[in-house]
This record gives sequence, structure tokens and C-alpha cells, in this order.
Amino acid sequence: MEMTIPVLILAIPLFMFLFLGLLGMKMSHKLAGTLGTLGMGTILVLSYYTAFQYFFSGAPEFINAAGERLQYLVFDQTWLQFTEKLVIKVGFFLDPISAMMLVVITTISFMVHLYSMGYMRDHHGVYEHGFQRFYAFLSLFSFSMLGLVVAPNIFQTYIFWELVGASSYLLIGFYYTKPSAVSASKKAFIVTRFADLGFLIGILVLSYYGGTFNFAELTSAPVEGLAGVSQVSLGTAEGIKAMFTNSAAPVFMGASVLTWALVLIFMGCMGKSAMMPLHIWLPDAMEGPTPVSALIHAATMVVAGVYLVARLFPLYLMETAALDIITVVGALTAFYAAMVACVQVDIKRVLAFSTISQIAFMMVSLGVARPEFHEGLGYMASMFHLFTHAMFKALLFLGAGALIHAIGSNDYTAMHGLRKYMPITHWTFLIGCLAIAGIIPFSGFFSKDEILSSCLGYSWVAYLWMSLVAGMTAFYMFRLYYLIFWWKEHETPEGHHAPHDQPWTMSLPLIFLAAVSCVAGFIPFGELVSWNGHPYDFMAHFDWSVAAVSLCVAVAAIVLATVMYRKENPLPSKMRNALPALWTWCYHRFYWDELYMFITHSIIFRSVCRPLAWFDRHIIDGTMDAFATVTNKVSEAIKPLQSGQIQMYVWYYLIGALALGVVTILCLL
Amino acid sequence: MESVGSIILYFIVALSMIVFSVMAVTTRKILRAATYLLFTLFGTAVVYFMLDYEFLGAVQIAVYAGGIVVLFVFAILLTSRPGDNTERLTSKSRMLGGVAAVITLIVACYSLVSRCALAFAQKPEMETPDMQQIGATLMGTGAGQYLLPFEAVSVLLLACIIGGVVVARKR
Amino acid sequence: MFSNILIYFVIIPLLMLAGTGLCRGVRGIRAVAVTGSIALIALSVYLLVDYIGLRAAGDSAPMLYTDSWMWFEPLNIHLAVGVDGISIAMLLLSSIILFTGSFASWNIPQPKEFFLWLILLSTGVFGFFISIDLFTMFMFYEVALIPMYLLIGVWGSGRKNYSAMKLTLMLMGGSAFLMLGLIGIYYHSAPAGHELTWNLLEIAAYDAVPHGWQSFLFPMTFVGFGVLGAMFPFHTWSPDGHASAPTAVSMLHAGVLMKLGGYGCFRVAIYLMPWAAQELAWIFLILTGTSVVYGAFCACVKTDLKYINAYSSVSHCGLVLFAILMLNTTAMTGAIMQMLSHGLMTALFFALIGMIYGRTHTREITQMGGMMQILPYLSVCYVIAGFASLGLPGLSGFVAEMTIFVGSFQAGMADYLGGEGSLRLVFTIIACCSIVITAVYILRVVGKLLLGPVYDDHHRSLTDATWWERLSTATLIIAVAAIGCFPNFFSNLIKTTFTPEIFTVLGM
Amino acid sequence: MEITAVYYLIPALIMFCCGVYGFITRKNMIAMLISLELMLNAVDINFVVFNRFLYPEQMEGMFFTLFAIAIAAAETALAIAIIINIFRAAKNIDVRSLNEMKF
Repeated sequence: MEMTIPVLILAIPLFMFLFLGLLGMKMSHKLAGTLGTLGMGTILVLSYYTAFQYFFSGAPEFINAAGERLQYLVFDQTWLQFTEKLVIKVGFFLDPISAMMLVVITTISFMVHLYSMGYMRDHHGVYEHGFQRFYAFLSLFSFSMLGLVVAPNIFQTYIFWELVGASSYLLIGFYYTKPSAVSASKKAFIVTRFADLGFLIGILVLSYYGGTFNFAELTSAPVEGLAGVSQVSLGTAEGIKAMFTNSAAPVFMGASVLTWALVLIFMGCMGKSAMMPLHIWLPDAMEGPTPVSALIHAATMVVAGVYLVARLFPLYLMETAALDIITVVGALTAFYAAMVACVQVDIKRVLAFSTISQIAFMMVSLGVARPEFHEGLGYMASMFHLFTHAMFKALLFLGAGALIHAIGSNDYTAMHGLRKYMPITHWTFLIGCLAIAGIIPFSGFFSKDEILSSCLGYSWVAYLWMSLVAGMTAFYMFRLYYLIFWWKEHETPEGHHAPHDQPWTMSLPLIFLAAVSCVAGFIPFGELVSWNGHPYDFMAHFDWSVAAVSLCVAVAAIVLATVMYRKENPLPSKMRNALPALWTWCYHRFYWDELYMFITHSIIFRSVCRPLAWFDRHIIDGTMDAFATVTNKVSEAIKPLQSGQIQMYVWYYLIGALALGVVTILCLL
Repeated sequence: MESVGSIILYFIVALSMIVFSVMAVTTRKILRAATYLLFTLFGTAVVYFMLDYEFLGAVQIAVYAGGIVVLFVFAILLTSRPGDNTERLTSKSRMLGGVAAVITLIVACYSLVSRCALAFAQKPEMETPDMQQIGATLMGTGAGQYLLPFEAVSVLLLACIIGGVVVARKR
Repeated sequence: MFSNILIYFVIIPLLMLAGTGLCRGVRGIRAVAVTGSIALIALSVYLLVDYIGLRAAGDSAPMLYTDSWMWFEPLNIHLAVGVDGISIAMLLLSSIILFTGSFASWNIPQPKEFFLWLILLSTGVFGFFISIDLFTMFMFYEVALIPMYLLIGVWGSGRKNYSAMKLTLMLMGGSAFLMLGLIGIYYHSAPAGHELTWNLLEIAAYDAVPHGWQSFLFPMTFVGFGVLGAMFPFHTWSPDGHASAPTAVSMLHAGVLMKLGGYGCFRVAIYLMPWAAQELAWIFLILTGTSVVYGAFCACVKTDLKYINAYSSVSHCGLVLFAILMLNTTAMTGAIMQMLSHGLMTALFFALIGMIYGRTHTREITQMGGMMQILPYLSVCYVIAGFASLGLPGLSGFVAEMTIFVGSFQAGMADYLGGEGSLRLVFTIIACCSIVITAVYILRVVGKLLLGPVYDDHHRSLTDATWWERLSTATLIIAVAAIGCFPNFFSNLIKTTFTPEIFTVLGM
Repeated sequence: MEITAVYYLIPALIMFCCGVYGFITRKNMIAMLISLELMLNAVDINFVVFNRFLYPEQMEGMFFTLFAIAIAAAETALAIAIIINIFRAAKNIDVRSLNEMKF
């Protein structure tokens, strides 16, 4: 495969960022938006082409004779050399998951570019302030995210990991005059930065023992005769593990060092993918424009953590303790987020918690994946869910954006009964809800079903737990759906137009994504993506009993939601009053934010920073000043000796001379 | 062995020098102090004569007695107001000064007498240096001759004249 | 003498001094400063290219362009010059910062005197970086320090007398230690039977300083230079000094002068006394490792922009000294890159702070807000500088910090696995924590100062950057981005110095 | 009776001590100057005596004294000029009142 297209895939968005960032303010809003969208469209075509080539061309560097998919390093270029072996290279790495991610990212990104052309202007067609900047940042984000997924080494991943963090910061804080947006962006950046600290240390440990940053050398074995081609190999991962166990200190604080490294890297994933307890930034990140939430905080960036774990999956298989930790964290997060999502009022918050919950599904799925069970079904399920979730969650967010754009508020209390006013939005939103709830034949059903199957292979506790969460998902999504589109007749406030459907730039992405959500489930995903490249028949692992149970749970939850929320009735408030404590805790998100506030403000700020600053000013600086003060005092004290009284001087001289004389005489005696 | 006359002369001179110098520093009248200083200086000149340095004795009388003391007297007259020329010394400071002076004397005397054999040297014979010799030494530039210090002193004196005029000039 | 290219790094500033002295009117002075600093940039770029050519041609001497002229026979003091990759990087940094600093002090009162002192200061800086004779080096070091007193004392703001006095006295105190150390080195510079020498290369080649003396002289020189490198607990001159200094002086001081400290620590203390460096590293590792997080924590609660930046400098410069003490190639390369990176971005910070202060007349972040709406150009630059400081990939801070962390971690793990204690490892991880704290204080400032609603409506009438301000900040941003995007070029330039055939002293 | 060098040195010493006493006790500046002259004179005598008794064939002591006299004259003249000036400014010549320039 030639280098031009991969280079262009990375270069075009970077160029668009610089171009729009430097010159955007000089051009009209429409031109900037069009240019950005066209640029993204180009990348979309190129990425589709690349992915198509990878999956279907059958070239020897992509697939071997046994039909196993290979990893292909298209190019890499030394960027920074630390030591002989530890070299950061910037390159382009094609394998099933990166090809799949190329498709996901460019699709969603293009849809969001298109959608924003309509969304980022008001009802009179006036573009928002900073529209060009918005497109520049979107390009930056696309560049970073693409760079992240095609990274051939973990350090490139880290570099672009930081860059997506920064572009997320810029986009969350897009409405920078709003204090809440500013603090949300700050929070997002700092929380993920904290997680990245773990990631960084994990990289350092892993690369010190393993002696390389390259994924190909960490998890795969090179394929003979083809330069840059490698195949996932447990043997290599075992070799890496051996490097750890053969070292002088294989165990640190009761766990193997490899486990530590993997858990630390997972800490970075927890930050980026908003796993508990580092999830607190994601709900606040909804302060950003809704298309941004759809792109970054639902479909692409937040799944980077899942992607990274999948990338290092052979290594994680070496230390199942780390996988167990992932499972537990994921399961707790999924449940927690689902609980919180059931009571939120802000529709974007509901979607945010639903995102957290769904990403946790993917994490759990990776955590329970084992080659022994259905040939690592969990891995494939996780990637599949990542794909379908990206589509339907982007759809839901864009739908929510359309609602917010029409109504001007984030709360469902201002909406209700919109189904007649905004039919396109209504139907696409409904498809999204059905997909996420896991109703056959929408895409979510298939991916979620596979996740539940692989959970069953791991333990029945995990299966039951995740099924419960799946049911809750269906419930809160339909609660949201009914509260927005049904509940009661819409009351347009005085002096407002009746809400209506959006321009085509916004509708088109909705319709497209809805269509994808309807059919994506039938993609033979197992043929394309599996943990070791070995394709397998997707239907062979399809467990009808699991599917039936999950379908029943989903339908039951939907029915419950219908009963409670279809028409205005006192049932919801009754339930709330029945369990007031639970409701309050859920509504306040179990007070995680308050806990963090306490830790950062009261402990770190007040008990560490302030005392340290005081210490610096008064003790350290005080000591330095004290030197000066003491010198001054002493010289003040001895200054009178230089009285200017010549007779005193003579006295001093005389006494000294006499003393000297006497001493001399006494010595001579 | 000295002649009796010179011994008697020595004692007179020594005694007067001691007495007048003590009086010069103890008297309360400043003009008197200057007068006693004059006597002391005369005594010193006599000592020079006794030691056969006649030129030096002459210089001593001419410069010190004739110049400096006159300067003192002028200064005293210029700076003293009537009734102002007495100063009261506190007994404490007088005592302290006396003690210091006496200790100095004792220490120096002790070391001079007990430690310094040279102090008991006999007076050797010496020709009185004649004026020609002195003049040549003062004006010569060879080893042991003093043209450079002489010129330096002349410059100093010139500077002193100018300095005196500048400092004392009425602004 | 004039055939050696290096000597022009001193001659050009001297010519600039003369030119400034002769000029009347502010335009002439600006012209001299700008022309001179462009000449210096051109010279250092030429030197860089030529140097790379020589190295590529296989010249593996430790220093190139070496030359030596006696100027005080009895003590064998020479004006000895010579450079390697590190010095060239520093020369380039200094000339860029002098250039931008001249633009940043476009409208300074009493321009003639100001530029005279500023150029004298940079004469010292350039002289320091080209010298390889300890005494000459020290002389230039002092030449660079003294003008600072006047520059802060006369053109400063706030408690300028106090700050200028404090800064000068503390740095002079450091110099006293340093002088002691240098003289000690001189008297043990050569084995018996050889002439004593001040020449760095000869001393390193003899490696004759006895171990007992090393353990005395190493702390002397390290602390001496460390004071200038803002090493905890001798860093307190830095916040006050920077807060009071005028813009260009802050830029030059934080950007270049603090680098003299790190450079000296490396070039004198470690290069000449490797044994003591290994034995006594733990003391200074604790101090510098502490200053990395300590400075960052202190910066979190300050409200004066310059104080925040000064403490951030303490943190970043602490990282430089910290990495130097790791005594391995990667970490030391990282240290030098951090010096470059910190020099550029902190100069950018101080330039921007000066520009903002010049408009709002306050540096308190509680008194400002929403500058992004009023001064978009300056604010964007500030955000970029902030990103560079908190280590965003693509800007210089990231590559420097990562090189340091990777190198330190290697050193730490080597110690740990070799059973030599885990001090390096522990402090590496502590130092890594600074990336989070840095993010906290940078974003705090960005959020308070630039974003959010406009705090003071009087600020709405402020005008954005003038052309000279744009030029100065854009130059720095380009330099920061250049290091951040093409780090391997700089890394290789620096790393040559540490290759085994040249830097044998540590057995690296 | 032989008059040895010590016979001249002792009176000179006493004269010197008188000078010391006067210099440290008197407050009048002219009186102090007089004490100073006494001390100088005592030293001059010593020079001459040692020259005469120990190295009669040389003249260093004599010339030293000669120059000392010249310098003493110059010094006195200048000192008196200063004293007069001080008197003009301060209306007295008490040495204790002359410390204002010190602080």
C-alpha cells in the first residue's frame, strides 16, 4: 500500500487546523465551514478507501493465506530518539481495529462537520461568534484522534492522547465567556491529565522492561518476508512477560510489575473513557456545543481508552488480574452511570451518563474476554459495540442537539410532546433509543447481546449484573424519549415560534446515522475484527437463549417506561417519594463532584498549596531575609564604634597597642 | 666621660622638657599650653645641639619655635572667645587618661630598660656634619641622598599652602 | 584572534554597546538593538550549520572552534573559547531572546541607558557560553549578573529596590561559593608535575581533582550555579526579582540567565568532578526533586501573574537540575532541551505578561478576566505558551519533559534493580506528578485571566498587540513549535556531547 | 657619669606619654594638636638619639627628623586651617561636636 493516502489522512486535518486557525477569522463564516467540511469529506473518502483496501483487497500484507488479518505498518518516521531502542516514531499502523476506527472517526466527524453548519447558527441564520475557530478545533481534534488510532507505538498514542485532551479542552470551553464552560473544560483537562500521569508511568515501566514502544514488538510477531507486517502473537506477549519476570524485581507491592504497568496504563484509559472514579469530567463536558459532545464525548475520544486496552489486549491476557480489575471497574461504572441516568433532567446529562454506562459495557466486555471462551468473543463484542455505539450515540446526541437548538434549553421540562412538531428528529431519536435499548434488529441488539454472551462465559454474576444494566439502559432511554416527545402537549412560551424541524444540513446526518443504526447489526463483524485477526463466523457464537433473555429484559423495561412516562401521571413522583434518599443520591450523582471538590479545594489547595506558599514566603524567604536583617542589625549595633570621635579611636588604638605590648612582654618573660 | 657642665646642662634641659610638656597638657589655659609647648621645643633644640646636630637644632628653633608655635598662637586667638579658653576636664576622664599614659610609660620604659641593650650605648665620637655635607646629601640623587623626598616635601608644602588657603578661605 | 568565529559573539554585543552609546534618539537605539540581535541570530544559525557539517565530517573532538589567548600569565588565565552542541543551542536561545527582548522593550523610558545595560548583560551571557576557561567563564558570569541590579532597580516596578537588592545579593552569595569552588578546582586541576590550568577540557582530560576535594568542591560549584538555577531552597530571589523586573529583563533573566545556572552545573560541577557527582547526587536530587513539585504547588495559589510564572520557573528549572543529576545520556539531553524549551516559553510568558500589564496596569488575576474578548491575539499567545508549559505535544515542553522522564526513569530503574536504592526512582515519579500540577496552575490562570466574562469594563477599551509585540511573540512561538515538532534535530545536536568517545568521564 | 642613650630616651618617652594623655583627654582641638606636636617631637628626638649613638657615621636619623619637622609644619598649618573653618561653621572647636558627618 502506498504512503500517500495515509499521509494525507493525517496531513489534511492538520493543515485545515492551521489554515482555519490562522486565516479563518479573515474569511466568511460560510466559507470556513464549507472548507472544513470539504476537508473532512476528503478524509472521509480517503479513510473509507483505506479501510476498504485493508478489509477487502486481500493484499498479502493485510491478510494471509489462512485468512487471518495482519497488522501493517504503512510508514514510520523517527520523531524523537531517547536511547538506542526507545524511539518515538510517528507512523501509520493498519490493523482491524485501526481501520475500523478510521471509519468511525471520519464518519462521525464528517456528520458533525455537516451538522454544525446548521447547528452553529441561530434561527435567523446568523453564525455564532467563533464559528471559524470551531471548525479549526474540529480539524485539530480529527487530526489528533486519527493520529491516536493509527499509532504504531504507545508513545505516539500518548502524544495524540494528550492532543485529543487539549482539543477536547478547547472545544468544551468553546463558549469561553460562560464560567460554567470554562470550569468544565478545566475539569476535563485536569482529570484526564491526572489519569495520564498513570498512563505515562505505565508506559515508562512497560518500555523499560520491554525495551520498546512499538505495539508490533509488544504484542505481535513479524511475518516472514513482508516488511512492516506483523501478526498478533501470544508468544511475543509471553516474551515481554518473561522480561518482567526474569528481571531483578519482578514483584512490586504484592503484584507483578507487569500488572502494575498494565493497571497504570488502564488508569489513563479510565480517565479518557470516564470510568469511575475518574468519570466526573464527562457530564460537565456537556457544556460544549452539542455536535462536539456527539463527536468527542460520545463517539470517538471517550472510547480511546477502550481502544488502547484492545490494542494492548495480548499483554493484558498475560496478566488476568489486570483484566479482572478492568471488569470490576467497568461493571461498577456501568451500573452507577445507569442509575444516575435514570433521574437526570438535563437531556445531555442523561446521554452523557448513558455514554459512560455504554463505554463501561465495552470495558467489561474486554475484561471478560478470554481466548478460551468463544475465541475471545468479548474483544470482538467490545469493538462491535464501540462501532454501533458510536453511530447510535452520535445520532442521539445530534438529535438532542436539534431539540436544544429548537427549544433553547437543555431540560426536558421545557420540551414534552414534541413528536408532532419535529417528526424527523422524533423518528431518528426513536431509532437511536431502540438501538441503544437493544431491540432486534437495530444495531445495539447485536453488539450488546455478544457482550452479554461473553459475560456469561466469564461468570454468571457478571452476566446478571450486565443484563440488569442493559435493562436500566432501555428504561432510562425510553424515559427520556417519552418525556421529550410525549408526556403532555407542548406549550410554546409566549412570543416564541413553534418548534420545527431543522435545516437539511442537520437532518441529513440524523437520517444517515439512523440508517446506519438500523443496519449496522448485520455487518459480519467477526469476519473483520477479532483479537488475533482470525476471522470467525459471527452467528456460530450467537447464543439465542442470551438474546431472548436480553430482549425480554429490554422490552420489559420499555414497557415500564411507557407506563410511567407516556402520559402525564403521578407515578414518577410517587416512586420518587417512595425512595427519597436513593433519588437524591442519584440526582446528585452520588456526590462524586462534591467529594472531588473537597479533595482538590480543601485538601490540596487549602492544606497543601497554601501552607506551602506560606512556608515559602515566610520560612524559606524569611530565612533569606533574616540573613539580611541580622546583617543590618549587627551593623547598626557596631556602627557607634565608628563614632567619629577621634579620641575614642585613639583609645581603641591605645588599648590595642598596650595589650599587644603587655602580651609581648609577658611572652618574653 | 662627660664634662660636669654638660651633665648639669643635660639635667636642666631634661627636667625642663619633662616639666613643660606635663604642664602643656595639664594647663587649662590654651595660650599657656602653647607657651609651654614652645619651651619644650626649645629644650628639644638644645638636645639636638648637645648631640652635635647644630643644623637640626637651628631648624627646630626656626620652624617649630618660630613658625608652628606662632601659628598656634594665631589660631588660638582666632578661635577663642574671652572666658572660653578654659575647659573643664572631668576627673574621671583625666584619671583614665593618666592611667593610660602611665601604663604606656611603664610598658615602654620596662621594655627599654630591661630588653634593650642598645639603649645603654656610649656616645661615640662624631664630627659635626658640616653644611656642605648636609646640602650635598639633601640635593643629591645617589644612594643615601635625599633629593626625591626633598622635592616631595616641597610639593607637600605647596599643596599645604594652597590647601590652607582653600580650606580657610571665607566663602 | 579575529579569525575565530566565536569571538564575534562578544564583539557584536560590544559593537552594539558602542553603537547604543553613540546613538541619539530612540529610533537609532532600537535600530542598533534589532540589527545587532539579528546579526547574532544569523551568526548562531551559521555556527549551527557549520558545526553540524563538521560533526558530520567526523570531527569528534569534545569542543570545536577551540582557541586560546593568554591574558594573565602568572595564573595561566586564558581567553579560551570553544563550543559543542549544547553551547550552540544556548547561543541560539540567547540570541533569539535578545532579539525578542529588544522588541518587548520598544517603548521603555530612558532607552539608551536601558539598552546599554541590557546589551552589557547579554555580552556576559554570550561570553559565558563560548568560554571554556573557568576564570573567563566566571568573569562573564559576573558581567551578566551585575547589570541586573540596575535594570531592576531603575526600570522595575513594585518593590524594585528590595527585589533588586535581594536578587543581586543572593546571586552574589552563590558567586562566592562558586569562586571558592573554581579556585579549588584550579589548584587541583593538574597532576603533580604539570602546569595548573583553568581550561575545562584540560582539567577534564587530567581528571586530577582528588576525591576528597571533589566532595568539597562539587557542592560549592553546584550550589553556586544552582542558586542561579533557582534550586530549592535558594530560589526565593526569583519570584521577587521577576515580579519587579521590566519585561525584557524578566525575559532575559528567566530565559537565558537561569540557564547559565544549569549549564554551569553541568559543564563545571558534573563534567569536572564526576566522582563527586555520583557520590553526592542524592543530596541535590532531593533538593531539586523537591523544587519541581514545590514550585508547582506554590504557583497554584499565587495571584500575581509574574509570581505564578516565577514559581513555574522554579519548577521547570528544578527539573533541569534534577535531570542533569541523573547522569545518563537521555536525561541529560532532556535537561538541555528543557533549558531551551523553558527559556523560550518562559520568555514568551514574561513578554505576554509585560504586554498585558502595560495595558491593564495590574498583574493580579483576580482583577482581570475575559481578556480573550478584548485582547484576542495576546490571549491566544498566552494559551499557546500555557500549553507549551504544561507539556502539550507539538510544543517544546512536551519533548523536553518526556526525554527527562524517560531518562530519569531509566536511571532510577537501573539503580533500583541494581540494589542501589530507589531514591532516583521515587523522585522521578514525584517529578512526573508535576505535569498534573502544572496543568492545574496554567489552566487556572487561563481560565481566570483569559476566559470567562470581562471582569473590569474599563478594560474593554484596550487595544490588541502592536506590530512589534506580534513580531516578538510570533518569533518565540515559532521557536517553541519548532522544537516541539522537530525534537530529534535538537536532541541529536545535544546528544553528540554525551557520546561515549567525548563524554567519557561518567562511563556513559 | 656617662650619659648614655637612655638618658635622652626616657625624657622623650615621658614627653610622648604626656602627648598621649593630652590627646585623649583634651577636648579643645588646638590643645589636641599641641599634644600631637609633643608626640611628634618625642619621636624626632628618638630618631636623632639613635642616629647619634648607634650610627654616628650616617645621617639618616637626622634627615628623617628634618623631613618630619617639615611635614609637621605642613600638617599643623593645614590642621589649623581646618580648625578655623570648623570654628566658623560650628562656633566652637570641641572635638565631641564633630561627629555629625559620621552618620
